[in-house]
Amino acid sequence: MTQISYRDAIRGAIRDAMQADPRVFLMGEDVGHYGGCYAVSKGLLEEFGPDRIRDTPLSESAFTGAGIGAAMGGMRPIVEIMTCNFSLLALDQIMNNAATIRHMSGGQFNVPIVIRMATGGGRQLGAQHSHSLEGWYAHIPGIRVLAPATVEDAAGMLAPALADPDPVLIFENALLYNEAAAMNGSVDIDIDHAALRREGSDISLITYGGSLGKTLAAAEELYVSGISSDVLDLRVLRPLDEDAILATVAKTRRAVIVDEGWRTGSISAEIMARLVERGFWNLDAPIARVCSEEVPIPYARHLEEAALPSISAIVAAARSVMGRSA
Amino acid sequence: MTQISYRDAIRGAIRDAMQADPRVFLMGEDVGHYGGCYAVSKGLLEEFGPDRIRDTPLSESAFTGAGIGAAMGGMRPIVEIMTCNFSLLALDQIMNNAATIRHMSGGQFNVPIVIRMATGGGRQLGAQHSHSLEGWYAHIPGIRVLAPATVEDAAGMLAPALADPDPVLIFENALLYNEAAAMNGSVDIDIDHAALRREGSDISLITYGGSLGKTLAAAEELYVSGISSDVLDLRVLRPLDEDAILATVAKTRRAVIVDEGWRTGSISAEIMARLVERGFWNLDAPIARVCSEEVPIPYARHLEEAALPSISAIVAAARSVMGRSA
Amino acid sequence: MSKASTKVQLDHTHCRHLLLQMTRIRRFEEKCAELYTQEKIRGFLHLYIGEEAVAVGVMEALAPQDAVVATYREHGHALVRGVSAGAIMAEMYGKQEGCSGGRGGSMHLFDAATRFYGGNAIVGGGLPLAAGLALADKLAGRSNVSVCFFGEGAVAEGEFHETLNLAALWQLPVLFVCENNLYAMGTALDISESETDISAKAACYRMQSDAVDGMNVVNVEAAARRAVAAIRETGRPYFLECRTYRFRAHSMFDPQLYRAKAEVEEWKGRGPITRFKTWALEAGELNDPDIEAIEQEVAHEIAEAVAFAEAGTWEPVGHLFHNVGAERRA
Amino acid sequence: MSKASTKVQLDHTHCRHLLLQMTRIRRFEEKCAELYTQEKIRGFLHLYIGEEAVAVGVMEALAPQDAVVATYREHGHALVRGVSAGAIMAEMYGKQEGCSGGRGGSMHLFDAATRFYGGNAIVGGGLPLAAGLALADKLAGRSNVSVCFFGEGAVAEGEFHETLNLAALWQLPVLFVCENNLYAMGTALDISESETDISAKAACYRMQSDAVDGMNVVNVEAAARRAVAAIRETGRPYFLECRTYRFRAHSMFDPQLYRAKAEVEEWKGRGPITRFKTWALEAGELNDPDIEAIEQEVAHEIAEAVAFAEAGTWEPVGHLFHNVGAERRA
Ligand SMILES: Cc1ncc(C[n+]2csc(CCOP(=O)(O)OP(=O)(O)O)c2C)c(N)n1
Ligand SMILES: Cc1ncc(C[n+]2csc(CCOP(=O)(O)OP(=O)(O)O)c2C)c(N)n1
Ligand SMILES: [Mg+2]
Ligand SMILES: [Mg+2]
Repeated sequence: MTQISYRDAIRGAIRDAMQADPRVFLMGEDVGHYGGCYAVSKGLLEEFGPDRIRDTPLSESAFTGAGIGAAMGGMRPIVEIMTCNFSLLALDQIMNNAATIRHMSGGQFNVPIVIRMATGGGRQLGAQHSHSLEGWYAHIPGIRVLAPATVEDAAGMLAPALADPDPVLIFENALLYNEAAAMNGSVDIDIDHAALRREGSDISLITYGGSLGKTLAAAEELYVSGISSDVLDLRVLRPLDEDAILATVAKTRRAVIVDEGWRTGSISAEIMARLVERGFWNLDAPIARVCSEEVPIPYARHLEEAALPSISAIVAAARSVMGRSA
Repeated sequence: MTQISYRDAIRGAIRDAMQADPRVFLMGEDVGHYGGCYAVSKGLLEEFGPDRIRDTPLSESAFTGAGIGAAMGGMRPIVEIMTCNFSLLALDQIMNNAATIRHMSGGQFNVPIVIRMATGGGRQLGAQHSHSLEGWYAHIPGIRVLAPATVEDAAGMLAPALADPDPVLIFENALLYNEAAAMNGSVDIDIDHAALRREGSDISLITYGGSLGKTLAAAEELYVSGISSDVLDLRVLRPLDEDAILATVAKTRRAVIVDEGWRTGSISAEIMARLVERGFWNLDAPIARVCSEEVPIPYARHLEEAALPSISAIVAAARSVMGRSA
Repeated sequence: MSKASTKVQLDHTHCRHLLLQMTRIRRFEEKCAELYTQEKIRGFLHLYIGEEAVAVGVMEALAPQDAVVATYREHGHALVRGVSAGAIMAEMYGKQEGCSGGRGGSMHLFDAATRFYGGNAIVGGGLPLAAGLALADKLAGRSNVSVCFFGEGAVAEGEFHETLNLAALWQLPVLFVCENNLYAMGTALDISESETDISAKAACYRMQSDAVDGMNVVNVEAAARRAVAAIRETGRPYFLECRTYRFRAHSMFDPQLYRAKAEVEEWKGRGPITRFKTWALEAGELNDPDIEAIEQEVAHEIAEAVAFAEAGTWEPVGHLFHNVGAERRA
Repeated sequence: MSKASTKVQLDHTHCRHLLLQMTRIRRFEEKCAELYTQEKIRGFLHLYIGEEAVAVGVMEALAPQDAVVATYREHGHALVRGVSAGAIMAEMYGKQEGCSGGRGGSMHLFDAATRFYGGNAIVGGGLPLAAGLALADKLAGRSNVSVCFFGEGAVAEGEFHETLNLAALWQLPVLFVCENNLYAMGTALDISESETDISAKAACYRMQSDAVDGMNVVNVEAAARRAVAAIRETGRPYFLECRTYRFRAHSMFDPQLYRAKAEVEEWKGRGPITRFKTWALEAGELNDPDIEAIEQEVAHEIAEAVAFAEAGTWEPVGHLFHNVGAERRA
């Protein structure tokens, strides 16, 4: 058991995949000479050369589309879009090509591409660099959306994503890159199921990605005040592990969803909808959610903090759902 | 009272706006010489000339961005993106510029742009030409999203949208262009409130845009079988008229949401979430929703029909919420 | 590939073949238009009539293992690439025997057997795919060429620029074929481009280019052969502008307010089929009975295609969720 | 505007002014770097050190009513455009007295009074805005120019292509200033462009262009004056490539693995401030006391700016929903 960072876990996973399969290559802005804007791919250019660690021009649409084409041509590309903020420039390729080609071709062609991108706020980067779009992407049929929240998932999700014959988007919350954890040499990770990160009986806290840490901290705080929480890490935002969501709430009968996306139309709304559709009679109280406030994320630290989900907001929401005073 | 089409209503609104305000101009692909791909702007080039009815190259991002710039520069541009399917190419400009500039500039600059686009399926145009993205766009803070479902709204929403100092997106369901209705000469339309299109007492059917017709038809069918429905037309998808949503359900205590977006992460999920958050104790049954199935929209007619919300699916959902057999 | 193969051999066999191919497209699409009015075919239908020489000429230069990416105006490309007329027609009927299983329709013809990667209905959206297919070939050490067809309207799109740069920068074996038919829907070239010499744009990316009379199938074939030979030799991309014209409306909904009838008539006079036929007859490479035989052969093929489509079956509605993902169903 | 004004008048006053402006940027940013390590400034901080001659030279050519669009590396542009150092510094502190009320930060400086339209952090995202501002001026019959600054990295983006075409096609009065500092983060120009002669790209759109030594403030000013005069005369866009170099890391997080120290040192030798100062001293337009006075003036300005920022106040958290929309609050 050694202590490794989320960043190193991803790098290791990329290296393993590239060593195991000559069809795998990595491309994106500054993945090579710069070493990756979050240093994820540092050293890989030296190890694998510029054909397989491919620096791209600033052309999000073309290199994402080229990844889709290369995937159809038999390769297993890992396309890195520096951050989800820039992925809007590639969205046409993702929604209109990657997600549809299997279908439009009547199943003749498939697109085994993995698209990785950093996501999330909290670093005072302002309105154009702080989006959390993973839940929004989960709207699109034909793709799988992953949100590794732990070092283990960061290490282990890439291999099954590459093995998936269809497009997989992996959203890495940028605040997690420095997180470290003890890890076993090998990991065997599935990309179908949510994971219960903490067990409790009074309330279900449902979250994913960058909000898991805050949610676990809130759960601990709640525990001290006598409220015991299930913490469900969704892990896979599309397709949602509806059974796991229903199961935890069937047990606790109460839920708070925590999600860094803007509130309206967030994935947390979807989870509430699923709970209402199939778990309504299990609910003892309204479900609450803690999301980002509906503002472009401000630069000033105190305003940014006020805009993003916080431990105290999660605690307050949970207490309110439990009928306790704030 | 003359009978006019949805298409003509929009054309009339554009003409009125252009006559009333020299700052207003229309730009987009084929709005001029072709007369608009849905013939909305037919004749306007002849009337207003190529400076104000501006054919653009196929450059969705640049001309949308130019519209944003022109709006900041004091004009009142109406940008037509042919269909929402192509708006993905302009999404960076919409989300990262139009929606954020007021905020990022601390309120110094605002973006009084109107972006119109056609939306929806049902014409056997296949997976790349049948998106319904209006609900998805409603996720973005800093913009207003309108969905005129009636000829009157088509005629009347443009003026207040142009008067709005902030970006307004108008989604016109392409199947509505040929719809006609009797209309008064003048219309005074607000872009803040939902509208109750039918009154009933047993259940609330909540919908918007292209699904209003189907929902009203379903309401009629339900009525015959003894179920009386409120039909709420949202009209404005962002910001949602939450009071109207809560009010109808407070009355009927049951709801079905009808929405042409894909189910997961649809605006219908958001409405369910709002109802749960603030109207939970008013609910006598789980809320149901009728959305598009989670597939890229197929070409074949019978499959496309199966993928989109239908009158019978609405009726069935409502009956099920009412506890009646199908 | 030997130098010789970049020359067009205009013997009887080849002339017959070229005329046959162009005629197949023409008659097939005339039939499509008819079937559209009968509502057998639905959705958008973009006819290639007038532009046949481009697809026919270019496809002649390709080997079976090469890849093709086309637009929503791609019936002709699919046909001459080798997708059967029946499978294409059935696709437009929405039948499960269609080349895309009825899921795609006119704008999304696909065929794995001939490496026909669609049928893309987003203007410019196919270009990056072609670059990616070429990248895959390059990385895998295969010497295939990927051909990408697109209209001159696509040249204004950002993806055109990004892809041309990428292909030139990475030395990808892509043949970019711009079908310059002077209009993007109703937008004339000079309303959409500040530089209307399309082939000149390739130089901006240091890409080799050529412009050719797209109404002359022999010229197109020759230019395409030179291009493909250059790509196979250098591994670098190549840009080919084919100057052509669409005789019909953009789609079945277009009242064509943006161009004069006389202009259309003038171009029809230069029609690729008439012109080639006239030449081949005069040159003695073909004679009237040949022409007659071609028409009969084509009529037969099309009749069979329609019959095949008519006899095709509807995919069960219960299959709706098929082909969204490999295993999962949403 | 008269021909005369396109010439640079290199008298004492002007030399002092140019040196002052460049020094203001340099010292201001050195201070920023320091404050960043003290965590007074947060987020991303992109320094312009080494590139000062570009912003200074170009701004000289502008009139107050012209519009400016810049990137995330825009402290210098804002400063020389006339946004006060205090307002910029306060912005980077996140204070409500900042030029964007603390909402924007380093990458999003805005100022209505000087028509400074940001501070855009999406590479290429500002170009369409500049075209739109110019379109507004044109439609309203105003003879303003809109200047858009961007790095050479932006040239690969589709928006660059779309906007250049649009500006040339519609004859929009935009001055496109490409700050070619040879790197986009860690990506060297020849890894991102198949054609590395950036100014040559303008010709692809039939746009007039020029390339200039961006380390020489006089050359930049002269070129910018010519460009702006041409734009005002013709109403058409103009492309100006300024060849420059950034002496510091891309942002505060960049270990600069992608370039050799020697290369950086070599460019520093050609630094715009040293070079201009040396020349002006030799030419006798400035003397040592002038230089000293400039440094003092600048030091004073910056000290005041820091004091202003320090004294600035935090916007109440209750205002979070301000400036999302005019009236509505979400
Ligand atoms: C991105 C995008 N914008 C708009 C459209 C609508 N549209 C379909 S075809 C077309 C014209 C394209 O013209 P061109 O590229 O010249 O091809 P042609 O139809 O002439 O073959 C337009 C505007 C589209 N399909 N995709
Ligand atoms: C669309 C987009 N992609 C990626 C980034 C991340 N990024 C920020 S600056 C930069 C390099 C830009 O280089 P250049 O345009 O040359 O400007 P410079 O920083 O050299 O001034 C990159 C890749 C971004 N901000 N926007
Ligand atoms: Mg065309
Ligand atoms: Mg640069």
